[in-house]
Amino acid sequence: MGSMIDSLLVVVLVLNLFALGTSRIQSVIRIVALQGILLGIMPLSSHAPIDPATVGIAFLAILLKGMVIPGMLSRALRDATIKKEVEPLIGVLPSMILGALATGFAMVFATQLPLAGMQTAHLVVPASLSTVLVGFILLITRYKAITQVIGYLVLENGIFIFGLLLVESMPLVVEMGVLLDLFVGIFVICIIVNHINRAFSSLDTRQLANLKE
Amino acid sequence: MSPLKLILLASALLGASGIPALFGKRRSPVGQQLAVVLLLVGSGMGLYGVARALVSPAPVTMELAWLLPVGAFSVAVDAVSAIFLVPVFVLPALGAIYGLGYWPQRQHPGNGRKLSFAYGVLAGAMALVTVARDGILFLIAWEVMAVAAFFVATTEDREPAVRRAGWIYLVATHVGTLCLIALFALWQRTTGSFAWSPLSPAMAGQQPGGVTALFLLALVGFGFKAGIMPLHVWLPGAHANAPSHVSAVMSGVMLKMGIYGIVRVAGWLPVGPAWWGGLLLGVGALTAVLGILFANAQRDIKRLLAYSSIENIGIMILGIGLAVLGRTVGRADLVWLGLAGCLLHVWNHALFKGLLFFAAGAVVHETGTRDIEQMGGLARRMPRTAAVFLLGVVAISALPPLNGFVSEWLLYMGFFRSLSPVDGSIWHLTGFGAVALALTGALAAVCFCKVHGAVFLGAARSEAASDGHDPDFRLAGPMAVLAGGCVLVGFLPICVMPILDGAVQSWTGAPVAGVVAWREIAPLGWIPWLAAFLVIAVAGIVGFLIPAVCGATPRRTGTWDCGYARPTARMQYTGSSFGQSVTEIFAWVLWPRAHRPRIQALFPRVRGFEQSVPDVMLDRLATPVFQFAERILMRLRFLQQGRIQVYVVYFLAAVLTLLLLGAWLQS
Amino acid sequence: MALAIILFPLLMAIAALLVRSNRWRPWLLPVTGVVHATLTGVVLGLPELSVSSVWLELDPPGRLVLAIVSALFLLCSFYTVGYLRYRAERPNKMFCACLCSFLGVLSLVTWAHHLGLMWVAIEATALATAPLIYFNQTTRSIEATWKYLLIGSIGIALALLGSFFLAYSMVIAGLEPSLTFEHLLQVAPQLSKPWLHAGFVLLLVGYGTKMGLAPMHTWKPDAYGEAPGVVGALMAGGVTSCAFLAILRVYHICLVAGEGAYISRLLIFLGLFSMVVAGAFMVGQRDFKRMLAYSSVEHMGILALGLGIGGVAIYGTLLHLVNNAMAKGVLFLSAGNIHRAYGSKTTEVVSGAMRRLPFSGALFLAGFLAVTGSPPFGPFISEFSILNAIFVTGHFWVGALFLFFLLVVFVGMSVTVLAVVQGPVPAAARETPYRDGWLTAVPPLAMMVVVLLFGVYIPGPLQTLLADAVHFLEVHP
Amino acid sequence: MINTIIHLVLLLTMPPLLLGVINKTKAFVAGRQGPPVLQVYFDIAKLLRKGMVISTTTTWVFVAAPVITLVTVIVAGLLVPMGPFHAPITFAGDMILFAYLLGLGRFFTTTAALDTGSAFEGMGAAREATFACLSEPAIFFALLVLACISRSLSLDGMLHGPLTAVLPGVAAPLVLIAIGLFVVLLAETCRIPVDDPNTHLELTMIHEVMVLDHSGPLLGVILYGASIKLFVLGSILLHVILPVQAGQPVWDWALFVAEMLGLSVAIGIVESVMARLQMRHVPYLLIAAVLFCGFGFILLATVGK
Repeated sequence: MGSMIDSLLVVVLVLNLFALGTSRIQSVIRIVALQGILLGIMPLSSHAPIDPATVGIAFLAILLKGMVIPGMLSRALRDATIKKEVEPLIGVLPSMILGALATGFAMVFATQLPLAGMQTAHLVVPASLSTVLVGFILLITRYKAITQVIGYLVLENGIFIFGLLLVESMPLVVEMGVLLDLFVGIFVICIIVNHINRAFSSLDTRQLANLKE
Repeated sequence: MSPLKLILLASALLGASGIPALFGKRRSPVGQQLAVVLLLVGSGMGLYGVARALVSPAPVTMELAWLLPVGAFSVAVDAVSAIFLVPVFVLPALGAIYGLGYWPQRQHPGNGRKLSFAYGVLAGAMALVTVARDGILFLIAWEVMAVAAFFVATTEDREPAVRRAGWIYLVATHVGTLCLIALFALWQRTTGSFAWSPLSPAMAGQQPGGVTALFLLALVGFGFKAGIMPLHVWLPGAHANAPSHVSAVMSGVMLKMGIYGIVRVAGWLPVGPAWWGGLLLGVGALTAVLGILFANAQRDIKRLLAYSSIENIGIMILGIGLAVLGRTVGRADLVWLGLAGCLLHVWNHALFKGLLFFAAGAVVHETGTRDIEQMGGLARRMPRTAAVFLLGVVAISALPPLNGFVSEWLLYMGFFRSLSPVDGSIWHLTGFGAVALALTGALAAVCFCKVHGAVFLGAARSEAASDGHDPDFRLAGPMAVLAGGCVLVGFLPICVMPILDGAVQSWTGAPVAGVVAWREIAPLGWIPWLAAFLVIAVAGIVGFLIPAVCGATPRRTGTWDCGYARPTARMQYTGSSFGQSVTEIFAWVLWPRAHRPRIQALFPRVRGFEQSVPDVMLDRLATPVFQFAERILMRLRFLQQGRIQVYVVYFLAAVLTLLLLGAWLQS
Repeated sequence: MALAIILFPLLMAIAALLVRSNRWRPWLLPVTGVVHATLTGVVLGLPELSVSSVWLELDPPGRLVLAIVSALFLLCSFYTVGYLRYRAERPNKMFCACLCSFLGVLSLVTWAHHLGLMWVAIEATALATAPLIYFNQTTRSIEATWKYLLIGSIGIALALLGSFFLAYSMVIAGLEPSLTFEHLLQVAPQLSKPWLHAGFVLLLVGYGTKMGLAPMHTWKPDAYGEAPGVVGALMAGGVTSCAFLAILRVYHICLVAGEGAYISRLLIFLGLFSMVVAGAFMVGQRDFKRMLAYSSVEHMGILALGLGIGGVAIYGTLLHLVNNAMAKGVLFLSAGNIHRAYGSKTTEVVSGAMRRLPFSGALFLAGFLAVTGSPPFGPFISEFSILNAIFVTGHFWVGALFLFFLLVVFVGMSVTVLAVVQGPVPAAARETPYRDGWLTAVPPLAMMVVVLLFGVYIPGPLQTLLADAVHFLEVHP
Repeated sequence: MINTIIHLVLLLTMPPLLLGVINKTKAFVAGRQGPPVLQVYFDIAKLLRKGMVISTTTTWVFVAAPVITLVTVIVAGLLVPMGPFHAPITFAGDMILFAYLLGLGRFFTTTAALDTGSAFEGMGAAREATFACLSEPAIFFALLVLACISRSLSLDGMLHGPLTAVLPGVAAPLVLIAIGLFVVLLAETCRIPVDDPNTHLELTMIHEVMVLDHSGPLLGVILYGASIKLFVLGSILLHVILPVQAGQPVWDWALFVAEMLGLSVAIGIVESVMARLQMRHVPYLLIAAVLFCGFGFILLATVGK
């Protein structure tokens, strides 16, 4: 089944690059939602006997990563009367190149780390690391609060991918990880973003730079 | 009650003396009077304990049950501690009496209570410092002393000048404390315990480098408090801006705690290489000469006295250097003379510097200024103050027949004796010590002739100085006591010699090689006769001979001013110009800041010439360095510049750095 | 018992949400504090109560931190009542509720005996504290909250990844997968080293973010600066201690795994780096609350350094944990009072606090002396024993740097603090309503007394707590 | 005993004669007849009989100072041996007392000058005190050299050191300190080229200007004290430059008196052939003296080891 996961992971990596490459926030949100759904499928495809814990994880992941949070993001986007472009710190192409480089780095780094014997899918570690890095790139190179949240979600997705390695052994931990995403996600998005929007009548984090030395 | 218990109780009384005042009314004098009473009782008790400790043969030790977090509450008093305890129990008490008249609560409702509280704490902490025998206890007492001194020195914290001086003091003393913290941490590493007691050569043998580190750390750490020359930056400002009785206590007693530390470490470390003594001698000579040079260039009377304290510290360091050197080459007589001279000078300086600060305070109190160029002619309005001040300046210039001469004479004897070499390597070195001492003495004479003349002699140079009168007993009493002390030690030094001898014997914990009889190396029997002869002869000639030979009573008239008809007070030679000629010769170390207007045109406007001598270390080195450092650090502010994106970059950087660092350190 | 200690505050939080009166609601906090403190006392008195389940167990380090948190909260709760009186115009429902739940989750951190559960608890503290920082609801406080949440979440995410790495290092070694600490400690030697190293780095960065180690400290000055003083006190004393506890546990695992050298170097490096960064930003710092934040960064650095030195330094480090919590409490509470009285927190406006507020001003000054490690206060003892350990273990250069950074910090801090407490009082500050009252002056005073006490005498119970913790952390084969 | 009495008699009576001899020498060189050799005695006697005029600004210090100066120089004179004979008072460390007694006298002279509040006297006092700062190190270097040579700790023993030199190679150091001490002598006793005792422009004076306001007996005392100072310093110098003895006490005394008169003739000649230095150049002269004595000491310290 490892080949199945690997192929899914390839899609995920491609989605990362798309996320970096798209300039409309709405479409970025869609991409992340799709990524979330894919992630949700993986645990089911990872190994033969399907136990309730795994199903739970998959269900939660698809629900949150694929629907709830993207939905809320779009709502926030609708409420916020802002330009719908991403406004990156650096252009679209450079950030894609950065993403590619990050992926390459992840591949190299992953080879340094030993893998478990029964490991069938070989892309998991590099994919998760590169997704994490792409999340960082989004966080660093985007100005809008919403896009930063998206970046954070991508980061979480990367971690979730790594969680696949542990699904069999300790599903509970993975569940908790997902669960916490829910908290933070909802909290950050609903409350703070709206407050920022109200207070600054914008979601541009460049206005959130008054506290400094 | 054992002497040690007495001393501890006394220190507790001193420390607590100011507490009642805290709860007093803003303007009620009761609290302050109560503080004075407590201080007097405590000091009396303490002095009694010290006397008992001095007569008791063995050093008294005590370990309290109460355990500190690390280390133990162990205290002891030996002759060395006793020597340093005496000023602690004398000067603060006198200063408190003086304070009744000088800083009455009624006139200073704002800060009087704070002052008398911190003043008491300062006194108590100093008493504890001298008896502490555990590293931690010592550090605690030390820092309490330092912080209390900060509070008394910044009594008038409304003035920016006072705040600045206070800050400089706080930073300087903290640097010193950090050095001491390092010292005791290393001490524990070397000895395996925090016991603050002689370091056995066996233990020290393991790390010879460690012992040198201990010595240098002690020199720097204690040197900051004592104010040895490159580290003195805090001293003039703090002394000048504090109330006068506080200045007296700080200069007369607190600086000596630094000397105490150096004496202790020098005695308790194993015998060191010769360069230790050489270093001490060099530092001492530098401190003494530069100190008095700067003093001579001041026009603020209290700054002047502060710089002269630096000079006297230098003289004490010279003594310690001689003793350390003597110990290295196994010359008991050098050890004796150097250490005895140093310790006696500790007492003497407490006596005459306290006296001078008290008198200066009385003058400042009357004239309302610290600038000696505003004074003049006060001797006729404040005759008694002028007389004791003159006595003080003669004593501090080390002129016979007063006490300053005795201690310096001991040091001279040491330097001259070191010329008859057992081991030829040390003798020319020490000879220069004698010359430095001579130069210092001559310069001190200039400096104090200047200050006494400018303040008390001639005619009043300003309105402020044209009235005023001798202070009442609260100010005069303490001065009289100290003056009496100067005369007593000066006329009958024999009395104090046995005490000094005991201190020298107990210096290293083990007797120095070849015990010496002080009567042979320091014959002082002639001093009383000489002093008596001088006094009687002068009194006789002035009192009888001159009136006898010239029948007519002298005519009084104006000063002969070389034919100029109407001399005014402004034409007098000012103190600054008196010191100027020395300042010019030594301009290459003093770097005076002069503002000389160029006089041009046929009828030039009125122009002023100004010259000031800023502290080289503080104003030309420390301050610029600090400002530079601050500018550099301000440049770094952009790291925290508000952009959350940048902060996220820091995360990546941190993770990568740590991974790479880990990998690198692994390989 | 554990459930009681953890759940009671949460219940009180719900109660706080239900109570109507803005005036009386704050009194729930002292109640919570007192009950929690009593329960804590019972637990500490009767250790057998402390084992309650596989996931929840109170080991000696946990006990220590629980004691710190409980005591700190108790004192702060009374202060909060006094503080909220001056902020009557603000609805404090959310504030009180979050404070209570904050206590609950902190207690959970100390009890959590499972890597994942501990992670959850620490994540929860972030959620509980965000509204507290946001209390003033100004644009500045929004910004602070936003930065706190985002940076904190990233840190937490990395910590999660680190935990996964750690877990995976078990999987690779083919061990029975369970993340409870004693299991980890048992199997530690077999763990796969590369994953362990990577995991440790990630956990260090992640929990270091909560703790406020440079360079992950960037949220701290903003959050501490904009939050009310009492929140600053609770975070600088409580959250940081819990984050340190987390790092301590990971450190313990690595120690047992025989990787002590690896991590101690990283810890020493991070510690010194935090100290120098803190010192650099304290120099010329005009905002005294931000200055306190940097001072907190410095002390986190000292803790990391002490942990890195290890061995004999552990005692001093744990003691410093206690002292730092108390001293920071004094500083933040008195700084809050000064802020109230002057309506500003920069030295351009504030001066003469000793005259305007004799109590708070004096406490602020004393707290400054204490926190900079001057004898005879507690931090001196802990820092001194750390330094002593540094010398004993022969890291002379580390010791020299340590002392030098302490000096830089002292110089920087002294300028600001003296400017605040000394000098004349501006006329504007005389009219402000704030006066030192029992509720606002006594809690910091009590903390000051504790700090002073720990400098000259360490009570038996604390001594045993420390000794147990040190013993617990000693490597057992 | 008898020597002590002679010592005292010489110390108290002979000094004014030296001034007379100096003046006579200068007159002779200048081709004048000059005042009688005993003129200074007459002056002192006359001054003692006169009345006093005292400035209203002064205090008791003004009156006491000259007397203190006189007493100190006399006591100092008792510590200095004359010729091969022993000083009346001698003990270990008296050389320091000697130096500081002169210092005490100087201190009170300058203080008295400041007491009058006159600009000129203040100026003179400043100069006197400043130059003393430079001559003091020179004196101590010389004392150190003598102490090394003689292995003695009393002035008496030190000054007899050159007679019974124990160390090899002491000649060069002795010459150096002899030069240095001669300069110090000129400076301390305010002779040309440092100061001109009978100049008439107050601005250029040192010693004379300090005592402008003293009159009658006080002035006499000052004059007398100054001459004794010259005598005492001179006898020290003689030990360094002419360490010879005749053997017979009588001849020794005669020799000493002769040497002393010869010294004053030498001073007189120096005064006649040299012009006085600019005031701001005087310090250089004294620093040169310090360097001479210092080199002497270093030479001895390094070579004599």
